[in-house]
Amino acid sequence: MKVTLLEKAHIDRSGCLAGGMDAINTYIKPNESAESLVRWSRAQAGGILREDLTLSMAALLNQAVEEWETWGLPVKKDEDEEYLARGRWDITIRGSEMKVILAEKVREYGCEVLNRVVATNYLLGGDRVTGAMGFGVRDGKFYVVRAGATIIATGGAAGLYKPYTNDGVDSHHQLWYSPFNVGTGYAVGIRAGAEMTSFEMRWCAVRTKDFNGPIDTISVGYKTPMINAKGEKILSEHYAHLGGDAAPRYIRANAPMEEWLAGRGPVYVDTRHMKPEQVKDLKTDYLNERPSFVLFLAARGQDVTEEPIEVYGSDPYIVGGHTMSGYWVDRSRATTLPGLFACGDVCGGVPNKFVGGCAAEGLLAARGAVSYLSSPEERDQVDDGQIKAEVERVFAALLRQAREGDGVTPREMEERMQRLMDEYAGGVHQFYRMNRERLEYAQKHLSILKEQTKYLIARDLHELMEAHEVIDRLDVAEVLVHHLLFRQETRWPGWQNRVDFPGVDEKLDCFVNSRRDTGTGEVQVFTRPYEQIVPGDRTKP
Amino acid sequence: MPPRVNTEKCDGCRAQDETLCVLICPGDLMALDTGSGKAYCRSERDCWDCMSCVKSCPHGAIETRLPYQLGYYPAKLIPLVGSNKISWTVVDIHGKVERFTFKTRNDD
Amino acid sequence: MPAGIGVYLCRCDGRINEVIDLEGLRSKIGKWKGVSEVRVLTALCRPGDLASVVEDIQAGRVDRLVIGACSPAVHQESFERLAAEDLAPNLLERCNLREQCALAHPGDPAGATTQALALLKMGVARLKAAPGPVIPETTTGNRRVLVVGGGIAGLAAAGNLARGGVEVTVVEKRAWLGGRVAQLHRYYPRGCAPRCGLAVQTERLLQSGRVSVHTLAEVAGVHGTAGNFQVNIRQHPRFIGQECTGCGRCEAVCPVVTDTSRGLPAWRKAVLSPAGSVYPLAYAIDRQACLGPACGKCAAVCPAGAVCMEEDEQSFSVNVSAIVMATGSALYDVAAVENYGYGRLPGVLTSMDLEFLASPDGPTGGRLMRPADERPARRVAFIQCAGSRDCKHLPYCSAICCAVTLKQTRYVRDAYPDAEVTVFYMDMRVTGHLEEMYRQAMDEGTVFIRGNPLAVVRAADTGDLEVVAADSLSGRRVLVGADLVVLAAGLVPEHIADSYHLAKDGAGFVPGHLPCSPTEGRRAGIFAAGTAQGPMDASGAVQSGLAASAECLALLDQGPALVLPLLDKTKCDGCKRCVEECPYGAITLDRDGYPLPSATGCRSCGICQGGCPLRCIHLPGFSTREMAARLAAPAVGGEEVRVIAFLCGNDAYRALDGTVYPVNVLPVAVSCAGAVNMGWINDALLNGWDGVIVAGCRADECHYGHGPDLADSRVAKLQETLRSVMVEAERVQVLTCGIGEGGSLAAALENFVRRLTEMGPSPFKEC
Amino acid sequence: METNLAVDRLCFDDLRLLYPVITEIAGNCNQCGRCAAACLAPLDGSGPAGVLRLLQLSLVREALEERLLWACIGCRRCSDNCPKGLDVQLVLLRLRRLAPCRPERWLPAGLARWLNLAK
Repeated sequence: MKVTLLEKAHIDRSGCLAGGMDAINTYIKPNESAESLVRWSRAQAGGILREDLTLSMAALLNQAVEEWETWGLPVKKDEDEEYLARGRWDITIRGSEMKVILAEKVREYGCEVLNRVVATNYLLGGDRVTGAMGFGVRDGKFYVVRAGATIIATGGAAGLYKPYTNDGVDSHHQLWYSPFNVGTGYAVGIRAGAEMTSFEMRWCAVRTKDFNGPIDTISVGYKTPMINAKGEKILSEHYAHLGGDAAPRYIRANAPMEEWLAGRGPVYVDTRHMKPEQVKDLKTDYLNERPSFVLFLAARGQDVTEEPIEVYGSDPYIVGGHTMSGYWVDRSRATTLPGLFACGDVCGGVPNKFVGGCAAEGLLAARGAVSYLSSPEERDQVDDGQIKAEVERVFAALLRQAREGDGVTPREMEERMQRLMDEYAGGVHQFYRMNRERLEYAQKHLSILKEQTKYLIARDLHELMEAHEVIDRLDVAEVLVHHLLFRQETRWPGWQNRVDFPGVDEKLDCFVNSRRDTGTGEVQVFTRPYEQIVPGDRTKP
Repeated sequence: MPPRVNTEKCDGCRAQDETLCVLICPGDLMALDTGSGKAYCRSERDCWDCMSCVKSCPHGAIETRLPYQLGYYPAKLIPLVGSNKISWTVVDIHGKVERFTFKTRNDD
Repeated sequence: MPAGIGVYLCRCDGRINEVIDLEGLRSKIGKWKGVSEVRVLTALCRPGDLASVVEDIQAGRVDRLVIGACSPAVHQESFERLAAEDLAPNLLERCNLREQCALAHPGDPAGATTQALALLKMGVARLKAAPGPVIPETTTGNRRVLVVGGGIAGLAAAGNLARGGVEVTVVEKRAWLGGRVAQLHRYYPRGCAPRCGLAVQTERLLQSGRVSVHTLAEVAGVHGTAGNFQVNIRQHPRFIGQECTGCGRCEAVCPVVTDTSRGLPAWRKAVLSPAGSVYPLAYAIDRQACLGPACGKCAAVCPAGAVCMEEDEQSFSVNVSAIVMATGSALYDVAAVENYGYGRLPGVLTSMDLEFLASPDGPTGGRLMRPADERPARRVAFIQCAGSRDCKHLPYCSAICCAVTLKQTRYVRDAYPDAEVTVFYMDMRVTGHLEEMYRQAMDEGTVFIRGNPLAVVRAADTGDLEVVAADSLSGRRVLVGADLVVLAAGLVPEHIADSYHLAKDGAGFVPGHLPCSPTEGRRAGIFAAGTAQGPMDASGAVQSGLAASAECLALLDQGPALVLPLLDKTKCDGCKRCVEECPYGAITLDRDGYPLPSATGCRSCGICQGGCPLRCIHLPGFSTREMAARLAAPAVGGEEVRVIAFLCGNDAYRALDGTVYPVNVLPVAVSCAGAVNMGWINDALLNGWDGVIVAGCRADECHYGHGPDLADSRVAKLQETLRSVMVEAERVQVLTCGIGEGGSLAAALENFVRRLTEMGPSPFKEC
Repeated sequence: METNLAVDRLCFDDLRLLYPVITEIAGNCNQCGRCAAACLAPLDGSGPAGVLRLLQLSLVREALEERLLWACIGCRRCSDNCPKGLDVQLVLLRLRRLAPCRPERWLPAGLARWLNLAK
């Protein structure tokens, strides 16, 4: 079987693992089970997730990691050679070379890798996905890849909202999530009319202030409580009723905001009790995941045993590996478009899958795709019309630069979109808060921006890529705002906070899905019921 | 500002069409100046500080600097990359030196 | 019990075990994982002991071999051959327990034993990490060779190759074979006419039936590597076909007379005669001079109807395994030495002009006369070093001019026994048996004046030529009148296109790597011969032609090639750096963009391995895993200073044999200093080694051109990085060492260790 | 006179101190003799090459007594024709400076003392 991999960057270091990874946060230890994982994850997600998908993923979680270890990925062990536990579901790895190790296998298994090729749309035969189209950032060629089955795994969407560090020339991309993951996977699905789920369940997280680095490393790994300016342990003192330190992630995400609003900011994770060797381990963990955080501490001249690490909310992301925004799929990870399978951050319904879960889903999607190939299907011809149209769409910005020499640069449009979303669709500067009127304002201006994309100009292939990044983000943002408008309640305070509907509405105890009409281009939003498989109180772990 | 290329040490990977940093950067931000035959960052504002270029450079010619508005001068974080180990040396703004060496790969 | 690593320790009749506790080592090594056999034998190189090793291999007890005995510089015929026949070269590890342990530390048995243990550990670890057997590739090239240039050197090479059963293509840019020599009246030492010598060479060529000769042809382009060169050849028209019988009527009727030399009256016709040369015996037409079809006299008289003015240039290409560059040389244009008036004063000739003048085929039918008034030329003055050894012209000595002049004085004497012959010289440089010619000339009364003349002038009254000089021996000024003044002009190489990527000297010759490989132009498969290498006489040219042909034969018949670099495709990103770095241009890219070393082109220098930023191309035994294992093997923690020394196997490693050097140093032999990958050094440092030495040949002695320079520049950058991470840069050093300088190398290591002891343990140790 | 004696005492190495340029040129001459042929000074003898030869042999005094020093008309033909591109004439001019009997007049005081030329 021939497998072709389209990669926007280079598979050795692309995406959010570019810097590495320090932990697998979904490893099922002997005393745990798929069911207990569902219960925990369900509670973390406020009681809503696809239990069927979570269970099928759980079955493969450990297999992936254990295989990676045989490929050379170092996993921390305890004295009796067991994986060293870090949190309930977490084990520590030395993953600074993680993607490099995986990439070597990809090449070893003879997969055809097309690095530096940006996928821009699916190739469609009727309603079936029969491959993908894109352009080369290096060679400027237009690529048409025909495939019997297609798997989408491009990761989530960063850069929809303005990060709070975006006030200096060099810190525009101080994000937690990779700024190069722009939600292309969602966008191509939206444009092809795939059904999407739970975009309103945004991922906002407590991150180290300014650097926007991950803190589970600290809080999970080293039991460091979140405290406010008054020195109070926020979660245990203000959120005991919601589980205290074990409170769901959206509560934890919301907490710092509440503290600031209540005048008790800034907020810290208290590292002052840590022992020197713990600090060394902590920094080693960071060096495996986001090395530059260690540089950040050095640049602040900060000794964390004397000065706690300040934390704050990140800008919101759409990332199905943490929350559950993404394609609506079945157990085989088949999307609503025949021939298309989704896994990882683009695949919806399974929150808290993280790296391990994404890998497990990769296996599932691959199996789904293979079985789809074997099932007899008529292979209809691709009409060259769509290819011609796509070529025009893809290179439009270059042509405009050449012909008109004037227009809107991708950067200008990106900044407009990011400020719009930040201020009117509940960005970090608005403490994640939003209401109907502001969302409608955002909607109005997003449609103007989408109209304006025809004025985009690109002076080179890199800018052409940037142009498509903003185009894709606009498509994601549009659907996102529809979802946010639709859920007239506040189910996940940190993630989706409707000040005009502060409470939970039991009628909305379901999935909010959407589909963009490929004809009219208008987004229909609807609901799908919840199916509980694992018994028990869905809000309790 | 993030990736700083030391043009003394950079040899543009012998000015081949694609240097290793150009090849690896997840944001397609590194480029080769065909005039000088040296690598440079085309848009420092867009760097994620993932340090892939720093690790990939065979001559250690690239250094990551945080934007000044986030962190002060002259902190340094410099790797020495081995085949299955890596060592990071970090120097903070007070000149305090810390070194971290760990495995990046099991030698099977 | 499954096959494993066999470790064989040699007592060397006591020389080793009187210092090193081999039994102690044996018991330790016996416990190591992966080791299936440990034996201590009395003299491994003796048939008996050697047989027991083979026995273990054949019995399947041993599939990898560690020989702890003498230096790998000796007894290759025993161990390397054994490995090649019964295992594979990459599965043998020789630990140098004799020269570099026992003999090096006679006073320190404990130290020597520890060092021996460490060396064996590294060897075993390397073999554990080694892949399966790597069988050297055999040559795949065809048995065809291209000889560029049909001069006497090219003919010698071509003839020898043809007799060696090789298909030879000879490309000659002039209309006939024979080159410069064919234009000579006579050549020394015998003083015979070159035609017979050329005839002999050409005979050998044509009789073999394996040679295709293309005159009036030149090379348009060369692609590929040794073993598989694609050569495009441009064939210029001759305008006279094979039918030509050489009757010469065409030349007789040709109305055009062209001058071929500024020193002689014009005498050549537009129809060029094959006179002097031996093949092909056919005329050719010089279209620049020819009046074209409009005239057509030649066509009219040709009985064979061979004249055809409508031929066009053609081109074709040949596929060959090797190329002999015998492109020859030209005379320096002495008109540039204005004082001597060449081209300005009639009667001032070059030595080449004199050959024409003396030759029966020349302008005067061989009569030596003054071009101006055709009076006999009885007074002839020779000026040596006309433009040679002169910073404004040719800085070098052309080596042959002295002998040529001595030869030419005979021409004058033969014509006029009473001739007055004067030779102005700086130094007479006639070596070996040629001295005889010098003595003879003096006997015959030739006057030798030591003094480089200032100028040649025309006497105001008589209008005769006069040479203005001073005899530096007597201090007398001299003014010598002459009918002919012959300028001994030096040789300059014919231009060799840079597209050949040959290593040329300042003058543009391809001197080769002297003395080891004189015909090598640093591009595998292309060998220089004759005056393309540098000034030399006919005898020398024939010798170098034969040498070049021998190199070709060796290349075609080499059977198993030297070990080729291996490629890890899962790591390689096709950055092409190895292609850039390879000194022999032996690496090309395959269809998928991966480097592809040519079996015949590669010299196994490992410079690609040294340069690879991803450490994915390497010689067998030097993969990243093997080297990492080697470096991780010995315990290097603690206070004890430990140094790893990568030593060039050509010089430094052999030089260290038998010298007394610190036990803290563990030598590893590498193919060349340029083959040391900086990644290894990083690995060494990260594994806690306190210091790293890279030792190579002295620059310009490197067998692979510029290995030490590469090591220098690479290490300089690494040192810079070390400084930036607050580690003493001196912990990594490059040393140079000739084969005879083991003592100073040992001393340098001594200092290095002392310096490191002062520095204290490596900062990477504590982590 | 002691100053003459002093000049007698000068050897090639002293010259190297006084006029490195002289010893440089003398050291590089390979005695081809073209300068002699070029020389317009109304003298026989081996011309500038002869003077250089004396210097090569460290016969400084003899060199200083060469008539050519004063016969040289400064035509520079020796320098212009030297195949090794040496400025031969410069040697003659410099030697002229050394020749007079009272070198302490033009020698740097310290150097004169070092060569114990001065009283």
